[in-house]
Amino acid sequence: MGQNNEKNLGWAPFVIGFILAFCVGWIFFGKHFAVPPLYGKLHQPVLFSHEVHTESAGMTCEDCHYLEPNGTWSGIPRLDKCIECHEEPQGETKAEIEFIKNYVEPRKEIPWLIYSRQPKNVFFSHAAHLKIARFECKVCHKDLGYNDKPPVYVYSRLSKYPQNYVIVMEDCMRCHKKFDAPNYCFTCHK
Amino acid sequence: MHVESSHAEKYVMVIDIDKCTGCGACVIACSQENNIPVRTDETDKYRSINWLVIYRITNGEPPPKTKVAYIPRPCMHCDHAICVHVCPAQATDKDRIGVVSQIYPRCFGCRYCMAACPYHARVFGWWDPVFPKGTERGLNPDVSTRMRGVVEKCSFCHHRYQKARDKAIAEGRVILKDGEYITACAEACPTKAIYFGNIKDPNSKVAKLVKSPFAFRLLEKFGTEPSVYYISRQEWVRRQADYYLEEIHKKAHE
Amino acid sequence: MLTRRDFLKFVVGGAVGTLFSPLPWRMADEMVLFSQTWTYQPPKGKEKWVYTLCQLCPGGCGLKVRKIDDRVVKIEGNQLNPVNRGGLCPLGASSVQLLYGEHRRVKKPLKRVGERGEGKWEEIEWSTALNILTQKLQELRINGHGYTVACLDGYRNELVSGLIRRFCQAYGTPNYLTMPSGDETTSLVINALQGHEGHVGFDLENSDYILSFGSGLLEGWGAPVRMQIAYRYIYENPFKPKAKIIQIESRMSDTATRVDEWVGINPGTETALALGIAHVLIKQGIYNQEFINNYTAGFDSFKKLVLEQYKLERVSKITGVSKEDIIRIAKEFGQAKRPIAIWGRGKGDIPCGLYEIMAIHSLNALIGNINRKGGVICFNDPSETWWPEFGLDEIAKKTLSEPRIDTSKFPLITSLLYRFAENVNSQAHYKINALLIFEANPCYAAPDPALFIQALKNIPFVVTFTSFLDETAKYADLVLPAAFFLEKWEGITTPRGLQYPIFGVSKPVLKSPYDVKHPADVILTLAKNIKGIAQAMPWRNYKEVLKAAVKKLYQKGEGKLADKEYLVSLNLDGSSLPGSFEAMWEILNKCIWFNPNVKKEGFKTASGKFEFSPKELNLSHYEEWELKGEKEEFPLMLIPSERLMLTDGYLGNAPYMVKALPNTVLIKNDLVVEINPATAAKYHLIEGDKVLLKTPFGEAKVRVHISELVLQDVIAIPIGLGHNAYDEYLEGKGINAHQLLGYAKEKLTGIATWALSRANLIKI
Amino acid sequence: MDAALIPPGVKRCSFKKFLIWIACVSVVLAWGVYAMILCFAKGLNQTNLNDYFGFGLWITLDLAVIALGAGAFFSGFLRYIIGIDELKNIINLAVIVGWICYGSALMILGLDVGQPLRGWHIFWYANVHSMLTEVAFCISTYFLVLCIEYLPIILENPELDKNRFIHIFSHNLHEYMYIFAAVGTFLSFFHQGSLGGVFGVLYSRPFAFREGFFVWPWTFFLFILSAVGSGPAFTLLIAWALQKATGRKLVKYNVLELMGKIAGIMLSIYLVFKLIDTYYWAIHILPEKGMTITQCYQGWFGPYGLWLLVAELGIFGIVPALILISPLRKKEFFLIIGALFDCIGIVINRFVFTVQTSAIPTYPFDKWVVYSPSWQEWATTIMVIALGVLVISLSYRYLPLFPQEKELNP
Repeated sequence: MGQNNEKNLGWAPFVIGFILAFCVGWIFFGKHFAVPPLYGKLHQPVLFSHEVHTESAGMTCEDCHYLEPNGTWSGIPRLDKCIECHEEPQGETKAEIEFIKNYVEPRKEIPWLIYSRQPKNVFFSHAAHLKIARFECKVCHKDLGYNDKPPVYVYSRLSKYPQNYVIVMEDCMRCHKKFDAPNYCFTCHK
Repeated sequence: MHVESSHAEKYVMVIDIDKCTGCGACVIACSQENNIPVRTDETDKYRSINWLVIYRITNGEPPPKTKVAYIPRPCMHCDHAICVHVCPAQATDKDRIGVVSQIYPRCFGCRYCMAACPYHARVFGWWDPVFPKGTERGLNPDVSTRMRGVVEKCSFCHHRYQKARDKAIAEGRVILKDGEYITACAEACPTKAIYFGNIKDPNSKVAKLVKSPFAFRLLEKFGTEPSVYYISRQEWVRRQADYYLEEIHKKAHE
Repeated sequence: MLTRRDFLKFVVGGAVGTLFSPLPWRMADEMVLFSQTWTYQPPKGKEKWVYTLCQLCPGGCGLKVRKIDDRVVKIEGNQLNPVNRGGLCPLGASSVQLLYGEHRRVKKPLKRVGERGEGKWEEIEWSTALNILTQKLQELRINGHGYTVACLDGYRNELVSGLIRRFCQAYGTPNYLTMPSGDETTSLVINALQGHEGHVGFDLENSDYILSFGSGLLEGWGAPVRMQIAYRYIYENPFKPKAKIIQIESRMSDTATRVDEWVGINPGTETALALGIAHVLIKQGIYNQEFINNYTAGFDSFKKLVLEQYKLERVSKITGVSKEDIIRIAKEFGQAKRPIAIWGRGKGDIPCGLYEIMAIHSLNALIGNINRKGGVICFNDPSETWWPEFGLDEIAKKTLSEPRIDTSKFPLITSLLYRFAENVNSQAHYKINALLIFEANPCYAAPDPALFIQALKNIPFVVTFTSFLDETAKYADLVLPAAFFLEKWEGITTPRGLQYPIFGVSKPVLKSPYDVKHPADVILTLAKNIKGIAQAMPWRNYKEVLKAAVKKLYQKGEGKLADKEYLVSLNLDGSSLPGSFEAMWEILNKCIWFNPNVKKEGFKTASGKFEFSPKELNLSHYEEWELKGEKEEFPLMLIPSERLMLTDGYLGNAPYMVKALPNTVLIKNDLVVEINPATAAKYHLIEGDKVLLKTPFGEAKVRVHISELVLQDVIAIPIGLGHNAYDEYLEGKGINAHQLLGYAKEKLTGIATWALSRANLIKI
Repeated sequence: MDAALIPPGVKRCSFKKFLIWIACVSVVLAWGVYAMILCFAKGLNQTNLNDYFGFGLWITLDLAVIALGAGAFFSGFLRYIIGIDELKNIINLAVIVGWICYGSALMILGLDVGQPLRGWHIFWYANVHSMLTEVAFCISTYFLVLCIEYLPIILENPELDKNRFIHIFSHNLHEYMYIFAAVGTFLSFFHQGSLGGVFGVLYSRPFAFREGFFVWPWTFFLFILSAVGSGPAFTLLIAWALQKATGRKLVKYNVLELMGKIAGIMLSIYLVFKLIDTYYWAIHILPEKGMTITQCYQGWFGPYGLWLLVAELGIFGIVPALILISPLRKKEFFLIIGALFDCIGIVINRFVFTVQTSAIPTYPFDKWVVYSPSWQEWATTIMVIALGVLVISLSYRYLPLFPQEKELNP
């Protein structure tokens, strides 16, 4: 019962409890630290540098990522695209050698980790966003196309979905509202 | 910046009942296109998932005067879609191209829309979706499979619109040509009894067809304003499409 | 020490702290994602459209196949095809399920280990399977028993049929059997009356009065999709249709309810009605005098016959059709500009009697609409001339001289499946040592399947080439997985009843997920390995056979390529053949070859005229079908009812098709038969009652659906269900109508049809 | 054994006897729970609902219990707002009955949806135009109110009351109870109404459709009236049943009679409007949709025949109304019959709106479909009732529900 005369800890237990839970929540369930149990980190199978390709090699985004004539998006190029140039190693960097050894020679498709992977039941039209809205890639993909070293891939162990760089429904709808683009169920869901 | 394409689109379906032989190709094509599950026993027609149903009606005359007609019934995509009004979770809405669109993962299966829809166009997933072993390889990636416990219905093959539009955009257009976007059932129909197109485009086939004196819609008196029109030159067929109070009906005809 | 109260504070603090952390929101988010995607979602991929031709029925439809990466996800009609003009039938539309249905496909060669019919298998390699097969055939041939090997060919308008026939020849067996169908009798009759051995087409689109003796124009007769389009074309304007269609049958089928008139006729009396109509035509002199005089022989005896023996009273009594109706129809028929009388019950698979077709076709002769617009068109299918000559070795020569096992008593007809079974069982002539079955399912679809199953048990070595684990496979010693039509090369010849020849090359659209081979390729390998028949099969693989065929077609230079978008119309124009064979082969990947203005074949009988009474057959006359059982015991008549949503025989219904069946066909697992209210009253039955349906061939529990659309004392049974093989979506659903219908025989020809049978109902 | 927990000065049956009783109830409960688990695990294929009958026994139950639970808010309203003091003698019971009714309604609703995991969507993605949203919000908030109203009653348990803090707390709660009564009344008016709206707005279902006032169809108001017309009757039925079960007098007859009177008056008012409404519907709304009243009923005696209409408005409508407003109610027998019929009538009304609406063929060429619940549906329904019995038993045993009990049983 309440009327014990031992020394009362006052607010201390509350504060301790608060801070403890607060930190646990942020460390283990916040994306930024991405430590288990909920989140995991992965690295791209190949140390790919957009910077090298765009600046040194002087390629443009459209060389690899483009709109098919039927309006679908090419997405990430398949291995044969890489092989066009990387049949022979370009330079002696460790990454390059690795890449040739592991993928080009055995002709094995690269299991890229896709930062902006959406659930399979979501429809997204690159065509509309590029040709009608005239968005630049970075509007959605942020700096992904410019970095020299692929950023770490943070994903949720439960739903297996990527967490950093991913666009969620709220973002889509906000933007669609802003530009009063259609915002109906079937606009994105299928 | 305003990215909404300026042109008006409202897609409607016109079904010529006199041309429909009830062969059922549309139903199969629909099922194949829209990843419709199939159970080993589907003889309970009130619990069988179909986006497109064919009703068989007869003129009630004894042979040899008997006449049979078939009424293929997709979702009516009503302009006054009661299902949209009543859905408590905004899981369904009226699209800008006239399609009553829907988010399956949003729906929590209260079935209020089913109670509301007089066309029985909405069906419920009573069981987990199953596909005959092996045939999941034949599923269409443009349409998501629906989990148990949600309401689903015909979407006018909206994914085909998305594809057609993407193609148009790639070719630098925003307006689709007539026939560029048609539903799977219209595509399959051997007698081409199903027409589909943009009614706002005055040159489209459907725009002309709906003006036909024989064009009508199901249960118009209920005031749901369906987007699916039917054509039949047979009086008895038209009579069965809606309720008539004899005397009122007679007056209308005199 | 911590008091309870302090602990509470701690907990509360914890709870509040959690609320201020992302934890709860993240978890909610995760839950949403989880419940969004907990069903299997098909993977995305690159889309691709490829063209091919349907081989699921003799319809010859052009198909457009949608592929995602290497998966086939959709079948659609190909607009570049004058036959189906972009249309499709339920079966074609559901072929994806047939392709991928794992429980029904044969995935690897199977060797029987259990008893016949037990369905116990051992998976073996193709090489082993082929060795077994080659050795067996080799041995039998060398010992001069080649003729004891029988081949049952289930193909209809696929080119491979020719190859199989050729193989039988070279190997030296006369016993080349086909699955019974209406075509058999048709070619027999046309050959007898007109001396024409080629294809028979019906130019319905141009006819203005169609007298259909039970042909299910909308139930899949001839080329199903072509007929659907023809219907649409004829009734384009319902107020003045381009033709008047009269449907004559014992059950008012959908066709009957949608055409101008239905004439209810007693089952199996079509011949009498046809002759009755002839009676009126001749009596009233409304027939084509000029044609009769110049192009026909034996008219007078025919005239004598119908005038004397087919007085309307008699006909009316036999058929149950009123005199007035007969007279009226006859007049309408005679006075129409381009009338046509067509035969072939239901889908046309149900055999017709010889005299039935003779009688019906003689109506066409009376009106003289043979080989003219809107009439019966006879021409030679190009494929018939393609096969190069080849020499037979001594063994073949010797064994080929042996008589066929099935048609000994009936020289007219080429193949009689039920006689084969009977003779095998009775060991009447000689023992059959081996049977090769090609994509056929006689244990389900043969007249009286039980009889055939018995026969299989008496044949020591049975091999079946099939894509599906069907009833027949259960009784075979060797089951060889045949490539499904989407997985193989095939040549498609003119579909049943089409009025112009076509040829299409159907190419594989995907690499089979299973270990299958094209039976044709198997035959070619056999030919190489069996001594003495290689010379007949100079091709390396089946694709080469097709190439050779197309080359022949190209060299002939006739016809066009159907590379236009065909709409519902009569439009039959195409572009002329390209400059080179290679180019033609290329184009044939996309569309077909056809010849709208093909040379029509005149009368090649001895007299050079249309024979009303060919000597070997003499005059067509009505005789009752030989029915098993006594009228007293079986007072009712059982007839099959066909529909597009049901396939009969080798192809079991796809799951989607079973799903689409109405409750008037299937309720739970019970088959539903149709009876007339009067019959129902007589037997005290109400809608949905369970009854025991008994026929001389068997009995089964079914439910009744009471409908005025069937004649009194007639029971209509849906044909195509009641499989006990394939997968859980088909097995055990309904009753196999063949088991109950058995067969009725025609005395002279021995033709067996399952068009009717005596029956009885017992309430339970 | 549990003597300490039993309120002072009242007599209760032996603990053993009580345990046996609870055991019996629990068996039924367990059966229901089993059915419930089945439905959650295997999905709604366990029911006999189908695409024609999206709503069935469960929704009927929800509508019915919510109507019958209206006794809580209405007597609360009369007691605290209007100030009819006698009602304090039964208000506790009324609150508990209400709490049970709403609790079970929520429980069944949770069971009735195809994706219970997503139940919260109705709040998170609420569609303000949907009557169901209104219902969900009002019911759940009102249930909270009921909990608050129930709380002080629980806290009056002697053992709990010993605690100083709790004592004071519950006392204060009592002080402010009128606020909650007011809030409850407000909410209840809305969700009772919107429950009616749920069907009234269906212009695609001529049988249920009603024109109306502002956004609310007439059924909105009819449901409110019918609820207050039956709620009090139900409460008094429970009170009476409790007396019969325990063999003790708990409330003075005049209180019961007062409840009966209130119910009678409200029911009569309701019936007047209902009859007008039915008439207007038959001669105006239906013809507008091209239908006749005969198309809405399956003959006279079919499963959905006209007998339903007669029963609802006649035998179980006008009859109880007359009994309850007439002096007849002074006789206990008639009072109970009246109350009973009253409740039955309302249940029929809710049933008709839920099930018959779906049973009527919508296409002229379609046919009537009959629905009969599966055992799982019945089991869960009965479970809910068992739950109610359990709660009442416990409350009666351990809480001082009836202020008059002591003086009535010296």
